[in-house]
Amino acid sequence: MFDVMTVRNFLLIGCAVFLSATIFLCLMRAALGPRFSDRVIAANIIGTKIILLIAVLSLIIGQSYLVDVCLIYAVINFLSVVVLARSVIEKKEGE
Amino acid sequence: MNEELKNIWRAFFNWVMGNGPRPENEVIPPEPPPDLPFTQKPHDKYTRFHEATLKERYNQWLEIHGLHIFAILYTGLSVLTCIVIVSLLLATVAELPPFGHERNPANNEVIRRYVEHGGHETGAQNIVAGLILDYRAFDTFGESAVLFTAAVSVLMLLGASRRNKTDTHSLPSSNAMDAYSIHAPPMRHHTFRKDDVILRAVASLSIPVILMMGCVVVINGHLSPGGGFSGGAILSTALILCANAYGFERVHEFFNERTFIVSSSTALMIYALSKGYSFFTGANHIHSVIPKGTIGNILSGGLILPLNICVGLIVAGTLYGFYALFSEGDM
Amino acid sequence: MLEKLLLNHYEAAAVILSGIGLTNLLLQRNLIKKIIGLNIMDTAVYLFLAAKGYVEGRAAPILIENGSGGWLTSSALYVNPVPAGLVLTGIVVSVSVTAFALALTLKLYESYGTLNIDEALLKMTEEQEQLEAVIEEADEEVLS
Amino acid sequence: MIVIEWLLLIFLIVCAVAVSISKNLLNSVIIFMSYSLVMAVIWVLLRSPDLAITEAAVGAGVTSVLFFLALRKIGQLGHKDDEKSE
Amino acid sequence: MNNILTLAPVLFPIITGFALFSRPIFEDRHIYVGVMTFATSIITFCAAFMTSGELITLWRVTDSLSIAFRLDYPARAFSCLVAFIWPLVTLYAFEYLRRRPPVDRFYAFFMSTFGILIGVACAANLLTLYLFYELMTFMTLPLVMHEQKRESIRATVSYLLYSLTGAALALGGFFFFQVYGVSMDFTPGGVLDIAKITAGHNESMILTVTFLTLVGFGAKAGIVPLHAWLPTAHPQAPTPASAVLSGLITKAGVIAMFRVVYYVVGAEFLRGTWVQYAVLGMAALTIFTGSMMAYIEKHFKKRIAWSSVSQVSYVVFAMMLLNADGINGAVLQIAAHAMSKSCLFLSAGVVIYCTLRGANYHYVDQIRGVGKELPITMTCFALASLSLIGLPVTGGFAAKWYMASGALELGRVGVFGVVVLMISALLTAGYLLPIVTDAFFPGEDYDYEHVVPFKLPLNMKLPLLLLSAGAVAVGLFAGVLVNFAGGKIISVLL
Amino acid sequence: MINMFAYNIPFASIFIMMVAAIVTPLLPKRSRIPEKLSCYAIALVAVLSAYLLYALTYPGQSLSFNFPMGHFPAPWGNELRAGPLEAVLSLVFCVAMLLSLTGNFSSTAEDIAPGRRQIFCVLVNLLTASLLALTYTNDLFTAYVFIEINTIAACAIVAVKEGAETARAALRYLVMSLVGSGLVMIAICLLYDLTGHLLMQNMHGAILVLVTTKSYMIPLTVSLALITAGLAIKSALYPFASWLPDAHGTSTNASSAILSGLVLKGHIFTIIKIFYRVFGLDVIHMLRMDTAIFILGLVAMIMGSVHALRQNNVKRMIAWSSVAQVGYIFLGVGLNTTAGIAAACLHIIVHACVKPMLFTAAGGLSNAAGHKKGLHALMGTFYVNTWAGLGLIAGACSMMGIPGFAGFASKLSLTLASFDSSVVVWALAALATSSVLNALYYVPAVIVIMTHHKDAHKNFTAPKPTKLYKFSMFIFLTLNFYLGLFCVPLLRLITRGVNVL
Repeated sequence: MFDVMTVRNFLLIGCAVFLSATIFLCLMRAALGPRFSDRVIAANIIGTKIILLIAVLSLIIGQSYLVDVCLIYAVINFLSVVVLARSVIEKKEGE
Repeated sequence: MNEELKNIWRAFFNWVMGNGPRPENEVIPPEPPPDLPFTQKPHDKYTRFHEATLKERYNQWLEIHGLHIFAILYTGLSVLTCIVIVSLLLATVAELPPFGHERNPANNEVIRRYVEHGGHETGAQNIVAGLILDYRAFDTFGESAVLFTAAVSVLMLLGASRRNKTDTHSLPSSNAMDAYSIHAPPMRHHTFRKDDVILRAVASLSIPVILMMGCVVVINGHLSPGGGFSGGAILSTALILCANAYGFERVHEFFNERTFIVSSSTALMIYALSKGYSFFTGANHIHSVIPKGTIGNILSGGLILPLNICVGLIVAGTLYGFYALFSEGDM
Repeated sequence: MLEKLLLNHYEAAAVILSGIGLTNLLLQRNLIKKIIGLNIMDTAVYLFLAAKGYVEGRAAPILIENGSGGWLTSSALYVNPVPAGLVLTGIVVSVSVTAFALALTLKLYESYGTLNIDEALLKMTEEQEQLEAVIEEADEEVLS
Repeated sequence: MIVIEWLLLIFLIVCAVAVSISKNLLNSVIIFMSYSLVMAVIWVLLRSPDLAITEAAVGAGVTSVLFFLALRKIGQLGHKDDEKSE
Repeated sequence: MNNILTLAPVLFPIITGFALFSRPIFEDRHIYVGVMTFATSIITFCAAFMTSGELITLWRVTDSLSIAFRLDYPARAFSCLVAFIWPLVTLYAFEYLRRRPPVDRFYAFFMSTFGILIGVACAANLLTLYLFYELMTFMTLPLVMHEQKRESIRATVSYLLYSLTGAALALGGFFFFQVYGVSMDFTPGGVLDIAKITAGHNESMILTVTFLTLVGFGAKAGIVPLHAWLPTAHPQAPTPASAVLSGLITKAGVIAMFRVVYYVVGAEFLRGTWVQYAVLGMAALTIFTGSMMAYIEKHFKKRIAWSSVSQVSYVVFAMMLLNADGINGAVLQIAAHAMSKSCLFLSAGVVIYCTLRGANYHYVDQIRGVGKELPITMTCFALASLSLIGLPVTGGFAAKWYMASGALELGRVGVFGVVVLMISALLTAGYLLPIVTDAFFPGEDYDYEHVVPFKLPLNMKLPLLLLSAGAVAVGLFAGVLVNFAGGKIISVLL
Repeated sequence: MINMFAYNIPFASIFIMMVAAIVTPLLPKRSRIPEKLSCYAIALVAVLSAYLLYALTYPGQSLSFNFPMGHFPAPWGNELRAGPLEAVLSLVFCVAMLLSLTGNFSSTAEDIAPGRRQIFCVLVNLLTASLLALTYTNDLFTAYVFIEINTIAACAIVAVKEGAETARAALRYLVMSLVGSGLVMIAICLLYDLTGHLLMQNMHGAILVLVTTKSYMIPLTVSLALITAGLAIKSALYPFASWLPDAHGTSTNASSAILSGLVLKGHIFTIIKIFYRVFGLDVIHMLRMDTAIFILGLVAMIMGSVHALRQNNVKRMIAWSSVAQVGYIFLGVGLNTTAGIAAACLHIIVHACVKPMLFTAAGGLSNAAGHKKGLHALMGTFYVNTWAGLGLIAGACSMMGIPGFAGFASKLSLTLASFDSSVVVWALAALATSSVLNALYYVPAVIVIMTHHKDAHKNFTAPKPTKLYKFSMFIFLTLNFYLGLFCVPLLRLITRGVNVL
């Protein structure tokens, strides 16, 4: 009844559901967040959650190439946050 | 009412009389200056907005009377349009074949052929790569052309702006419009700080990795997910990161506008020629000399690998070009 | 109808999204938001298309080795690859269009100092009026 | 699995609506960025890894960067409301 | 040779007219224009008397549509009339336009209008007719707006609007006739495919279309619903242009209606239908309105223009009687009215031209005593007026005589028509004769001392004399014309 | 079978233009070489298309053929399809494009900064390539991709002239076009889902099956409506035409000529192909789309002219007149018969020849008036630039439908086509009204330019029109008369083309 695979699948799907549910909280912070840094960090966390979610999904679906997608994601998410942060910092310095 | 009736009668009479004799007591308006036919003299402010639609006049009216009513109405209209479109489309969707069902009309003999024979017909393990670069290569060629068009257009719009400021070439018809650049707040031209230690450290570590990853995605395009486009985008990411960490000058040492144009055009040219060869031989039933290779090897898939590399080059250049043009107005 | 919509939940969501995107594209007054609306609409359409290619229980269209050096090529194993191909093309198109539209927006802002196309029109019309008045005066001077 | 699908789809719709009604442009762009991020998961769920990679590189990366740069050029970054509490 | 001679009167003046735009070749405008106009007239007369009336196809647009000409008898008669009046008016224009540039443009369009008018007359099918009809509108626009004043441009635009509306109606008819006709070439008795029409029960539709076409072509002739441009546009044109506009170009509309009634639809098809009575009624209404408005009008040229509205409708009225006497009357009226109306306008032009007192005579009450200064002019004016009124022996009388007798054949409707004719004749007398009497007998308080008879140049005098003589001569030789009409035109048509 | 050379022409013509576009950025800047390259490439394609037309109509040859793009035949790979109609259209497009370029050579040089001229040439080449691809393609998704190329290139070609006005116009144009292509994309997705094909013929077969079994009727209707609406926005059918006068009125003359004369036509021809080849006329009639198109065409014919009447700027006036002319074409399409579509195609050709001429003429005239575009400023310019004046007059006559000019031929065929249907009265009434309205704004313009005014241009020494300008105008005028006088063989050819479409 409780063989390992079932439990594993159950756990993985639970994780995935939990991750996707908490994305909403981050979205709320991104939308409402009074400070600029709140929004950026919220966006960044959403990215991180997505990376996790894809990793979990790659286990569920059982296809290894999804890990590539995770890697690429990590890079790109980093980049966009860097660009955004730098732009804002420069603006502050300009003033 | 009475006045209106009178007007109608007068109009009728004028018609019958062919704009005949004027009533004695009518005040003849002063003759406008002669020899200026077809000049419509401005009567009031609004007749001058020739092409202004009702909506725009309405906007002006609102600008005079405050925008609050307008904002409410506008939101209402948006929501209404949205609801109408969505409900129409939802009604359509409800009629469509069910999701994920294998008997749907889309899963027909075309798909079967792609999957069952795609491997040995194109030599690509990734069927999507085989599909877009061999079966339906013309679409993909068009897609690269779209990217090329956009790159050229953005280069034209943003790239020329700085140089033209110094250019003495003045346009005869646009001088009146130049006045606006005075009203507009000045565009911001930033210079990047170059002493960001953290970013530099991270960049020096990650840029080689990113470059390598981009190359892998490009080169393995026919074996695993990815391909020229996504790989190219990753390569451009490396360039963008480099520009961010070390400044544009560093990137310009090896990648400037001329390099961009030459590399993109050459890559696109190679793409076009190789695809042209393939189209030509295919349509005329000539045997193509390009070997397909064994599925699963790096050197397989016939033209797909070189095409992916070309696309990767184009995309990397173009996307970095977009970045440079948007942030600096120059490459 | 509702259960059919629930069955086609991807398509339904895609349609709602594209409706929102289209509305944004048409009725937003801010150009940046218009362009975001365009992107939403495009991705929604791609979502629709990709959902149409999905088949329950099948794998992504990358050939799988059968263990003896060959490849599994049964069409019952893989999802429909055509929508993926089309969407790939579409994504490139939408990036290009976005970049172009943003460039034009910057141009507009440079000239008018606004992101609202109607305000730009208003400004232009006022300027045009002044211009025409000047031209007319000049003409009349020449004529008289 | 279907729960995840539903959650993600609802997230997309919420994002789209939030983008439309948000007053701050930077906010819209950030929300749009998370929209693209989530879209990539949906591509994975629909068994299109090619699309997921492309969307990751393009939607989350290049498009957002372009939007940020455009906002920076027109001086819309760092809205006054944001700076109040800092 | 036959071909060339048929085409020459149409093409020669158009080509020579537009050659005027090429500046350096021709030094003296007047000699060139004069020679070319007279040459055209001679060519026209030659063509009218020497060709055999074959169908000459200039261009085949589609299998069934072509640009073709044929000098049949109505065409010959009208071409001769045009060729007689046009050189005279041109002669007059040399003097009149001396102080009103730009003459080049005027002559260029004036000459091409000559050719196009003949083209309208000898068009052999509806397409050619429509083409030349439209071209005539555009060629006469520069004539109307010659002065380039605000008023004249407004008049031009109104002229354009009415003419084009008319032409559009006619074009609709053209398409219908093409579908429901056996061929497009004008054939006496009509070209309609009666079998096809009766099979589809389309009679009433064809009647409606015919009516609309007639109304459309009637715009040029100033028939009632589309008449309002005429009293505005004609007075605005310089006098030579208004002379031909009123005298001849309004007749082009009549010719077009004539072709539609007798050569496309066929008199048989129309006789006794509501279309006939409706057009008759419109014509009668126009006759009455025109006379009445002329009676009220105080502006000199406008009064004559209103008179044209009325007089041209006589022709339409006569033509729509659909019997032999009617056609005789129409032929006579066309000739008589062309001569006398040109003469009236030219005289009016002379009066305006001679600014001896330092003021233009624009209104009829300013004209008092002009007869003392311009005796010859006012004599010609009187003669032409008498012809218009319909005094026996003059052309107008003969025309009205035939018209009345034709109308009486129709029974009760005809009697009503005759009554309208009588009233209109009285009104005509009422608005023309006072001018003459005022001019010659200005009354007791007139300052006879300072009258200096104006020496009229020969090239203004000659046209006046010839035209007024012609107006009388039409009456004197009415028999010849009637014989011609009876022998050559009516026998074919009815 | 058709000979090898002609068989490869459809592909070759697209390929030549693409290669020309790709090579152009590599050429030296600030020289005339890119422009010459574009002109020669377009001329070459025009010659090839003419040969293709000759080969296709040569007796004993098959009238149309399919050209697989690659090693895989019809339902698996992309495909081009060429018949007489496609050949004629590509010939006309190339000729009109070439003449628009050569005719406006000098004004282009004045309007466009030297650094941008090269890019202008790239865009023109891409535009030509996309038009040719839209003409020849037999695949709906390929059509979509090339529609996008067309959109970007067309907007960029508006913005190529520096200035605030053009940026605004281009942006407006872009937004409307994007709405259009979004709708087209949704419709293509729906159709793909219903049929499982993207190739037009296969789609047609699948749709016929759906219609006979009465399944999926709502999605079918919606997709047809969406695709029509999307392409109608792009081809400026009246209620969606508000972008057109801005875009066509502000850009440089060559761009206006190309946009008005050709780009709209590419989209309209795509609609025609979708109606005829994908759905089939019976299905269109069953889904009531023909009536909708017909009514919109009627409205466009009237309203376009009404708007044009109110314009004071000559280029805007001509631009609004394009809206009316597009209405004529849609009227023909809405008749939903072979004759109607043939008439619409004839009008496409006529308009593609006349409208560039009008824009070129207007450009020449406003040049002669010292770059002023107001109608009253053009007074007497006929005498400064006679060729431009002649062009405007001939164009005006053509638009009014004077027999002997190009416009009459298409009006005649439209009317004759409408006699087969029950809507003849409406069609006739609209044609008549629209002709009168056309005349009401074209004739005053003609009068103004022919009005002599001695002093108006004393201070301005207008440049003489160049030889190239005169030559292009001469060809334009010849084409105009040719279409007016020899329309019958052309119409016959088009009808044959429509029959095998």
